[in-house]
Amino acid sequence: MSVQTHGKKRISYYYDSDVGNYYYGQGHPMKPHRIRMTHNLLLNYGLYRKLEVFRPIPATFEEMTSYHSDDYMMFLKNIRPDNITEYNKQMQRFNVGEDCPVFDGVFEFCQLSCGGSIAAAMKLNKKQADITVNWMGGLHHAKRSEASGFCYSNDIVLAILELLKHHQRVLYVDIDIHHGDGVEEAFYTTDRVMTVSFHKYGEYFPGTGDLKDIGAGRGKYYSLNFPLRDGIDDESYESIFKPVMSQVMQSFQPSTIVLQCGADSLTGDRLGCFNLTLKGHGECVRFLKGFNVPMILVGGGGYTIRNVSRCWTYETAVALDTDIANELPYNDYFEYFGPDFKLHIAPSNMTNQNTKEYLQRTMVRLFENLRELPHAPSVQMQPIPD
Amino acid sequence: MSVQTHGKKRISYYYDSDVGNYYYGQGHPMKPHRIRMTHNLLLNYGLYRKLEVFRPIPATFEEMTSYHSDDYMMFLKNIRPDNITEYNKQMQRFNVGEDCPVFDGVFEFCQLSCGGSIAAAMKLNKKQADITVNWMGGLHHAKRSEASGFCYSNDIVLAILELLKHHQRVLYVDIDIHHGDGVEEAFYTTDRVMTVSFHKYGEYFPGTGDLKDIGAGRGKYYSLNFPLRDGIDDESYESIFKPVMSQVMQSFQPSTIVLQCGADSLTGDRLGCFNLTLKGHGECVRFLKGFNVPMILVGGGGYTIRNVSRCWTYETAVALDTDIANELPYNDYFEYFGPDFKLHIAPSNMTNQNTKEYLQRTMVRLFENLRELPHAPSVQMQPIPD
Amino acid sequence: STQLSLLADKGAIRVGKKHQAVIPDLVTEEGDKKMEVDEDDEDMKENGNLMIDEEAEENGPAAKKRRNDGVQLTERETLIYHPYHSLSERDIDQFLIMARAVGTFARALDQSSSTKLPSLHMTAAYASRDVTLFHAMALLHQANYDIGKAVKYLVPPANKTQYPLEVDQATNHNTISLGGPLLCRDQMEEWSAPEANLFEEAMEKLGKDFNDVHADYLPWKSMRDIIEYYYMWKASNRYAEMKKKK
Amino acid sequence: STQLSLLADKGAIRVGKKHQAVIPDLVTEEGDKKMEVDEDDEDMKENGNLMIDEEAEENGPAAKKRRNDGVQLTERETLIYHPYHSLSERDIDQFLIMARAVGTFARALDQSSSTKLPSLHMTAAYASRDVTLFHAMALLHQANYDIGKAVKYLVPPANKTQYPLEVDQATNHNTISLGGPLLCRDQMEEWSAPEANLFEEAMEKLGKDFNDVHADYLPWKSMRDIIEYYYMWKASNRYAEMKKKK
Ligand SMILES: [Zn+2]
Ligand SMILES: [Zn+2]
Repeated sequence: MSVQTHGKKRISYYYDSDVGNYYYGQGHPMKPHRIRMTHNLLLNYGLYRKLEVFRPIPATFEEMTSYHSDDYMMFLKNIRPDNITEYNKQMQRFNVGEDCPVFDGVFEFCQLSCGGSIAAAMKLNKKQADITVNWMGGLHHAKRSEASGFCYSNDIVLAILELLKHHQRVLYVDIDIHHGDGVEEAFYTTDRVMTVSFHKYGEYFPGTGDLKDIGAGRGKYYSLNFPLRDGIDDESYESIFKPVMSQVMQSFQPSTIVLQCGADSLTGDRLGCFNLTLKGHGECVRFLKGFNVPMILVGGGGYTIRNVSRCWTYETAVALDTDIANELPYNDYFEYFGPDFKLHIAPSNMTNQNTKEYLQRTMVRLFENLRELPHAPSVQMQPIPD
Repeated sequence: MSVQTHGKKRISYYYDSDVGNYYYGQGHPMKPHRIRMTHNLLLNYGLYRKLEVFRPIPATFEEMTSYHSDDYMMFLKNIRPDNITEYNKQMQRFNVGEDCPVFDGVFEFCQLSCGGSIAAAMKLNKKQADITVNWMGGLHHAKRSEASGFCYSNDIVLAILELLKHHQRVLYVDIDIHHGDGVEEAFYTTDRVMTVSFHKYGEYFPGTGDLKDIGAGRGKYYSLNFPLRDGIDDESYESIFKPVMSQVMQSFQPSTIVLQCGADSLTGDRLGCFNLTLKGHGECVRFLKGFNVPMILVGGGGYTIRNVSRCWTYETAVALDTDIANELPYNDYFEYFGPDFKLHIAPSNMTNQNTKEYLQRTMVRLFENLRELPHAPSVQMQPIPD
Repeated sequence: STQLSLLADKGAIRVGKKHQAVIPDLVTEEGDKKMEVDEDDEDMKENGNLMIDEEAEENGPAAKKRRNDGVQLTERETLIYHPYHSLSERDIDQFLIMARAVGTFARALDQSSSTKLPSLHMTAAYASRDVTLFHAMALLHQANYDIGKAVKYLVPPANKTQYPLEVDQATNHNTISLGGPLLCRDQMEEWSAPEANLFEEAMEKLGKDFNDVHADYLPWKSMRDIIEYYYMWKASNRYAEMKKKK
Repeated sequence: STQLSLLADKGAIRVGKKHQAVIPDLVTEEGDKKMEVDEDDEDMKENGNLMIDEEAEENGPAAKKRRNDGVQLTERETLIYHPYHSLSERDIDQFLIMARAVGTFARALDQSSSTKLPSLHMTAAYASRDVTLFHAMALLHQANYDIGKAVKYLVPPANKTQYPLEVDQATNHNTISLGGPLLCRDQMEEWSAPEANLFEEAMEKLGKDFNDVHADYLPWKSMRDIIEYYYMWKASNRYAEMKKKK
């Protein structure tokens, strides 16, 4: 019998076995089932047994209103497919209907997603883990009083608020193909949270995330946006992600990181238009992990679900410093992974519309913004004066 | 978890899984398979798990010739079904042929039977058990240089010889329906072994065992025979067995007992004509066990094999002080025990030709013989003089 | 996160009380507090209300949830599994084989299973589904990573006195004790052949509108069961064959 | 012990060197020797040759066989099972269920088994036969009555590095390792349907003359296998049905 090496990082993983059975509706691309597929792959790859596995307590109404408005949450708690007609006005006001439909158990689903991210944050606060993982979370578009882009409640914002109780500076990084607008907006005016988002920009949801959006008030220069074009590949992505994030880490010096791992930036995504493989996507996890700063990994977008579960499985393995075979293990959903039944996916031959020059130029602009950050952060880790 | 109570007696049980596959031949009533049936019932009754279970080392040629003649054993070792013609004369001389046929592995079979009884004896010598059990043994008819009554080698004699190394006086008791002639003859002239046999007498195999046969030389009064008539039942048997054995125990004061549990004395036996049930037969085991003298139980005759295995199973339970259900447990040979599938058997309505008067009269005669025994046995358990 | 949205490329980051989160004050950690008690004395009073919350956690009923076999817990979570034990990979592999074996045997004993599953291979396949493995892992945890104890949980006595009922709560699995071998069944297995046929008929007629599938075809099933079944069915031979026919 | 004998009621107890056993001298026991060393000193010399034998046992290779998990052994025996452990009846019952379960699962994985045994019930029944239970008890002993260790023996790795091969010697069982779940098969199961048919044909023609059955019908089976099969067959449905037809 070999004793588990404690030299590796402690990874806490959050999952609720109910999550896979929430259903947004016929034809809707968002499928919580992909989280279950990930979970089953983790089991059958033998990664599960290397994790601390937790079932999170669902977030309470009070916890969710630490960011969201009471009336929005009350609405979300009460709305059901069978009472929609009574809530016509509110549905419009809270942007619930088309992208964000009312489905059975929508509030419970939010409670699981938020419960996982809050627990993941609290875990880091207690220094009980090095990396915490909640693939149920990452719903970065939700606003304080508004659903958006398949997101109803913003588990990331709630997690960051929890982190802020014990961390002076929290870094948020978003590699979803969409701009992390919900998180950016929530922390747009604070210098204690820096948000960095890499995303497709230009005639694309949600429309925000311009290079020029840099935060406001005390938060000026604490929002960083890297607008990208279609077809970015692993190499290009790495060529911008690593320099930018190195500089961010050096300038901002966060004591904790939240990484949104939206998998709609992968090649072949049903809604996305990037050309990343698991290796390029996962390299972001590996790179940030290298800074040895406590980190939360959350999910996010991702609409070709066989690839989403591949991606998050691989990234859990990255967090665990464990190599896994390219041959997928048998599991309940094995047939989804045909015809090749391999872990890794190949990039397509789509054109990368991000020229080296464009990427270089954008990076230079971002570095200029980063130079505006105070060398010594505005609030130091020092005894708070009376 | 309960710790096994060591208050109960330590029972060592000897078995070799090969024994069931020796086959005397078509139509022959002796079936070693009954020992396997017993073994499987012990397992499925959960008695097995209360025993110390041993596989004995097969007896060696040298061990077997500690009683048997070299030429007889050499013959037995060499004879095979396919070389019978070469051994015509010897077969007659050693009485091998009709009752005691030459079958495949006959010598090995003897080695197992004797190995078990020798090991059982040695176990008692070492004081490593209170009762030892070898249902493979009990072949009481075999003579020094002669097979007889389905018996080729006399495991009982070998066991007693082993016991005599450490015990001044050994008591042999035989409740087979047949006279225990082989054992009686082997120890007919010694006062260190008392043989007591209860058996059908009169126009019945082997013809010996008259009340008047009492031993010879120093062995005079050390052989005891209780001749019986057809149809003896539990009650009658108990009425003689207990008084006789009480007196024997008191007069002879053995430090160890060998009980031959031949099951052909049960009602319904293919060759027997008694009317005992398991309870009457097993009561002999229970009664002797009550003297708290180390004891070996061996098998013997028994030709209605479903009842033989019932009987020896029950008697193992008696040795273990364990009650077992009348409902037989499922096992590989369950169908043998139909239509009732019960442990206990009912006596038949045959006439008991043993009148109370006859039994009483015989008992009185035996008591008279017993009174001839020296009060202090001829050789005492005391330091041997220089 | 979709081009479906009418709001696409019209978004804007809005500034104002209604949009930004209220940033909480930094709480000095429990551990730090004891180290720096002199300096932080005033601070503690300032953040009094938060500190009280922390105290309550430490002393309240939640406190005992903090630790489970040496793994530290917050009050926001239930521990399902941890890797800090002395079992080898092979030990766990072997235990998972045992779990499958017990599942196979349980189906042989279970009346309702064995009429549905006459084939040995199919039974072993059902007993090897993920629900059985997840449940086994949860039992291993409940048994404190003692294989001997865990296998006994696989074959609990009828009254479940010797079975950690918490495990059913923790994983939400559908376990049936036969007073012997443990049986974990998922929806794929629970459904009868007629139910499966009804479902396929509904899918052809209604598509993946599970509210209607539920209402019109399978009202005795819950929505969740139907959805679980749907996703498993898509990975099954039945689905492959249905697609082939078209 | 039969009326078949021609010698019936003609026997006699014979007296003489050729008939009686040679009665051995009493050996003072090892233990006693130490207690009574002064008195027995002379005696020891007298019985010199026997004493030497005893000494040799104590110091020779047999000596280490004397003890096995606290149970004392003589050199005449191999210990297969003992009751001096801390397992409860229920523990053992549960372990035996595990053994049956593993046997059932092993048959599902084994190519040769599963073609022969398509039915789940039949497979579970075969996996519940006594050979499996005896083997399980022997494994429990080899595992020193540690259920956790014993269940791992039920699912040994392919190379059997973690499996007590002694157990196969001890019980003579026919065990096949598939590099996973352990498989114990008896003759009843080993025989193919054509072999079983041949056997029944032979029985009808030849009766229970197994030498001829062996020679004429099933020369590729050993005599012992045929006899084992015969006794098991007599307890089987096949036998009951054959009898019914007559
Ligand atoms: Zn997205
Ligand atoms: Zn007899």
